[in-house]
Amino acid sequence: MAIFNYYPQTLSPDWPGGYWLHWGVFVVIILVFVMAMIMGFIWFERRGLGRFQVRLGPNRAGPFGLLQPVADAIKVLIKEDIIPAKGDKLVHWLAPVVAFVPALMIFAVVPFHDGALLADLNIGILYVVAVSSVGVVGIFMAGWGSNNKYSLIGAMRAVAQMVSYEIPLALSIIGVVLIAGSLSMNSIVEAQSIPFILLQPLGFIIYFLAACAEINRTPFDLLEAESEIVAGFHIEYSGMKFAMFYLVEYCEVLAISAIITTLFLGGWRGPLLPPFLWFLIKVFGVFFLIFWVRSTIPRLRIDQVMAFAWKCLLPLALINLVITGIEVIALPPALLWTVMFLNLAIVVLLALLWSKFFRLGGGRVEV
Amino acid sequence: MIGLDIAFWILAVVGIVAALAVVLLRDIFRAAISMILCFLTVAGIYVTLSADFLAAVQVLIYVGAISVLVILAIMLTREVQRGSPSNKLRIPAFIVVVLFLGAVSFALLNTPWQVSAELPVEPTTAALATRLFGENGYILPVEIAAVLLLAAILGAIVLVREK
Amino acid sequence: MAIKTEPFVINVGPQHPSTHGVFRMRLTLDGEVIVDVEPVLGYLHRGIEKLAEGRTYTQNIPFTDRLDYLASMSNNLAYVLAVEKLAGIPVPERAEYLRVIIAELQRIASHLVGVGAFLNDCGAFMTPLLYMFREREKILDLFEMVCGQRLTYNYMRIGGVSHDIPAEFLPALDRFVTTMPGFIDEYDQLLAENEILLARAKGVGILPEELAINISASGPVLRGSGVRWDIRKADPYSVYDRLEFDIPTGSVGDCYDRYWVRIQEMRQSVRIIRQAVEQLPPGEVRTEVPHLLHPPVGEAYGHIEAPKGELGFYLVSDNSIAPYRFHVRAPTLINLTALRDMMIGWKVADAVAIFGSIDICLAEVDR
Amino acid sequence: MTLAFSGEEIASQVEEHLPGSIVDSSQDSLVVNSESWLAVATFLKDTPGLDFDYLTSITAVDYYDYFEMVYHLTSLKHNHSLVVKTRCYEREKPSLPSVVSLWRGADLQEREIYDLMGISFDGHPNLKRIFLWQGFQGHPLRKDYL
Amino acid sequence: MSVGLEHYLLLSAILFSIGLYGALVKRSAIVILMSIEIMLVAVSIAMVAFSRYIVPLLLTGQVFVIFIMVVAAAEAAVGLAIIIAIYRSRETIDATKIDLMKW
Amino acid sequence: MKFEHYGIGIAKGMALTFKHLFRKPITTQYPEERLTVSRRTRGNELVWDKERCTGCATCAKSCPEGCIEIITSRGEENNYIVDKFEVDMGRCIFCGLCVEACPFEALFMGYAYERARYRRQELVMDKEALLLSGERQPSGYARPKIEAGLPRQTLLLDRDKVKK
Repeated sequence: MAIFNYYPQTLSPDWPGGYWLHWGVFVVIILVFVMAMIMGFIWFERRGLGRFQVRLGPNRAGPFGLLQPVADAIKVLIKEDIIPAKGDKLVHWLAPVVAFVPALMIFAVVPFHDGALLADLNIGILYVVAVSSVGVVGIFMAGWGSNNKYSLIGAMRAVAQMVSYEIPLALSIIGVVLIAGSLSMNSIVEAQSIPFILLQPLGFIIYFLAACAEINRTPFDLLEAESEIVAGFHIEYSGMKFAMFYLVEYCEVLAISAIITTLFLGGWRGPLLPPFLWFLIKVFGVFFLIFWVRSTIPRLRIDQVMAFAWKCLLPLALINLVITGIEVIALPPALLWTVMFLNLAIVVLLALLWSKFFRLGGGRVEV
Repeated sequence: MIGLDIAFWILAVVGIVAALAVVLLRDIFRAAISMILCFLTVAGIYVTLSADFLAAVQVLIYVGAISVLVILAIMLTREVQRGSPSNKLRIPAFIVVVLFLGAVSFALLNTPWQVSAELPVEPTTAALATRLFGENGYILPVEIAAVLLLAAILGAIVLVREK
Repeated sequence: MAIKTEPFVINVGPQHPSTHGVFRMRLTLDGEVIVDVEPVLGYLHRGIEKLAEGRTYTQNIPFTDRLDYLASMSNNLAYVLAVEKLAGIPVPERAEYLRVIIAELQRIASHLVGVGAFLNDCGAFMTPLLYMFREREKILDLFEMVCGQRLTYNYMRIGGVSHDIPAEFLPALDRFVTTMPGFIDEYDQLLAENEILLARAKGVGILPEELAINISASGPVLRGSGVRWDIRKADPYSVYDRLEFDIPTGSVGDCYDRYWVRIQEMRQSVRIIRQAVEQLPPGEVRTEVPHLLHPPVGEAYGHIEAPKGELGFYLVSDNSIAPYRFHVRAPTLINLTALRDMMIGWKVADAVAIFGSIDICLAEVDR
Repeated sequence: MTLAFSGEEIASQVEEHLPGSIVDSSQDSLVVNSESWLAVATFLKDTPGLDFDYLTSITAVDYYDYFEMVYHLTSLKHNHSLVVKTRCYEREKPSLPSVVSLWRGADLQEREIYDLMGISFDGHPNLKRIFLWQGFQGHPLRKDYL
Repeated sequence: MSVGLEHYLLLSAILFSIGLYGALVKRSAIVILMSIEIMLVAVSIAMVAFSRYIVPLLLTGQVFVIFIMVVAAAEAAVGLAIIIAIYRSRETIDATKIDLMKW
Repeated sequence: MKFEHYGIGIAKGMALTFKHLFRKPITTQYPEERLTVSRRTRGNELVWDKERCTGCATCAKSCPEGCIEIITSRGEENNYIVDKFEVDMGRCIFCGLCVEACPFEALFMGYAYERARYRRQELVMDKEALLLSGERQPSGYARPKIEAGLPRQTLLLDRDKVKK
């Protein structure tokens, strides 16, 4: 783990310069790590889904099917690369790249270990939110450049959904930031003497749901809803470009798992085991939760998704923000456990209240 | 500082080319994509200016929100088929712009700027917050900005709402 | 004031993950809202009605397997009932009971597929479908034991059934019948109370009672709209008049009601099978009929309550070995009449759910 | 048990109301004059006591000399049924009144008959081929096809 | 010559000019809006550059940029809403044809 | 989405799927594991007993698809000699009517189910290919005597032991 501790803790004022060599090495390490993790995730999800659905999942390629992602990758890469005749070729070609780069860039600020990150930006979490909001452009370019009606519907859904869910997402992060008193990811981890999921249960729920929507996971996977718009924005993609989108999907899941781990689950902190291992365990735990949800519940409709963001998550996020602000100012840090139970009680109360006031579906959609 | 210089030149050239593409491309969708590129390079420029918080906010607001809104509007109005034609004022406008640019360049190149030798504040986030909310800060404009945003949201909803 | 746009027409099908075959809907959309629906049929038209005019009455039984391949036994039953009515052939009592047992098993199997596919269309990622296929597999095992095939059974014969059941059938059936209610409870637990499913299905695609009657809907579609009409009760064939069961009916006629009716019908089918097994008499299973049947000149309409609705066979005989006219009253074709009324004003996602809730089988629609 | 009305039983009622509309009646069916078929259908659907509100099935049979349309009517209210037939002697351009206005369930079935038998239905809102493609030559279910 | 304040100001001026040209010349209202956004961004660059080179410790320019962003966001929301409203009633967003108020 | 159950519905569903995580998968890994098919299985071939066949062609008449082709010639003892007995398995729908119709129990459904071929012509079975032999086992469909000697069918009911 020496490599992770090589980097100095503070940044020079002229931070983009002076560390090119270190950056190069670290970027390669992150790339390799992300690719390996994505393969692990793909295998883990497919096997896990298989077990959820009383079947085995991939088990032929390699021991326990561990090489299945490799087989998939080879299969996908030797496919013909199709470009729609009337599509916008440049946009079609650029879209996977535009979608892929931000997903990868998020990892620059993820602390895998104490101080083990590419750049301990003092705006860390803001950087994450900002960068991940660029990904939607790639999806939109894919939908537009394909010149396909399904992909256009998928892209429209993507834009509406992602713009809406960014707001509760950011607001729920602010609660964490208020408690930690820093935007830097590493400082947030260091501030977590107890995981913030206990101090911010509502924030965690909101962040989890909004993040699921941001990365198009069930029940918010409307933009690639198979049963409705077939594959949504990447319907016309094949070969390498499709593989890029596939990677983006898992890269984003990995990123979101890592961020949830960092923000709410105490990051690399944990007893006994080495920090890096703790980080991995938590990331896999979050991912397990994500695909467990995927295996169980159906998909929402687009207007329900939007209403859920605006009518349910946004007010809850605001309430959470206000409550957290009051707690941070008014309550002394010694009362940590009191705050915890208070927050849990608030969550239960809000859940009961919202189930009374908030309803959607049931009625006819207004045209 | 050589790294910063290189970064500036790359970002400046890409930004100007992207901005030109916004104005000159016929395909509105591509123009919007170029606009996003332009905004991203501006975020990079902010980074070279030691304004990291602003850079992140620039990406978040301009790329994540405004550009996406613009693209959505492009979709909704289906203007893409018509392209992005110019009106009759092309040549007069060009002359005006060149004159304007010449005047401004002349002015700014011939002004003796009192460049401070101090290194900029970094990180800026806390300092910005102090400037905005601290004493002698801009708390009133912040409040007004909130009201402005509220008004804008309401206005947009009222304008777009279907009867 | 709506945005004046050129109509946005998308083709759902004939190759689409959720059209249950090769159905095609031309959806005219305004944004995501459906303005017009035009079903386009005929991609699977094989001219079975014409083919049957050239084959003997017995040879037509395998053809009926290919109508609704998810409920082949019911098709067999309806056809042989019509022929028996036409030629006046008595059926041994044991055969009648076997027919009822098999037909009810078939109803469970068909509803399992129907409900599973509907939930899949709602976006539940394969899990309910696979759980239901597991139970369907057990039924197919039983069918294989009885008649040697898993999909195209060709089991019913004019004047009985082709074989008596083997000795190990009844114990296996008993095991199935005792475990099945538990599995139905599991389906209920999985999704019946799921908020997302309720939001997606409740109040969606309402088919009012009067309209349901007027468009001649039948089966769960009709009963989901609250009409208590089941041919097993209204015009009992075989030995249904000796068995006790209830007709579950919906109240509103939305997708959820149709889903619920199917789940309840499975429970009732289990009940019917239990009683039929208790009452099963010994004896012959087949009346000897001539190899080449010459029914008297005349016509007969035999109908049963197939899993998907009223399946009728209208046969005209001219005293030759082949039917003069062989008409299938396909329930799902007629249920499709309501498609337009149910879909207009809903969103693309609802179109898929509504379509799934009708539970059609294209092989039967197109014939 | 669904009570299957015999044709004769209903024939007298219909004849009383719409004289001259019945061509023939037998134990199991009732044959109606094609001109007055729509009126008879309306009568069958709307008369209290008959209330044939459910059109089970429509079929056409090609008897070379004429096409016979067979309508299976059911009343869900009273649980009784009736078979009504009407004939069309024209072979080149056979045409009958559509019952879609009474029972919308006839919609797809009449389109099917139009497609496969070539009988056109007056008053059908959307009469075009349903299974076969536009421009298909001939009507496969006719006995003289192939 | 190392990059200094003038470079940033020049960049700002060029971007502003491009935006101005677009705003003057283009017919599509959306492209005009996009050009205006570019002009706003150009001004922001100037603000940040001034802040960086003249008062590095005060950050006044950056505070101003934040307000510019607020205004830009509000402007984009309302502007696009107006464009869509116009499109609904007139089925065009060609600025030369939206001339009902012209004498 | 009305939270009428406060999310309990979702929680119940998740609990159920979680429970399935510990159930035994029902998958059969086909080429390695094979299930015994039904004794009455109508496998995708026909088996023909040359000795018993009299060449009456009842099977050909009863076939709805007309895929059995029989050509016979008059033999010395006024019997039929089967010159050609050919079944196009590509057209056969495995309804079993021919087996049921055979008055001399000379035709059987096959017990095998792995007769996939790359070309349609290879599916046509002639006299030699149809012959009853050691590795071409007949199934018990419509032949109760054979049925009794065949192994018991594996049922998913037996494999899936989860009780409720």
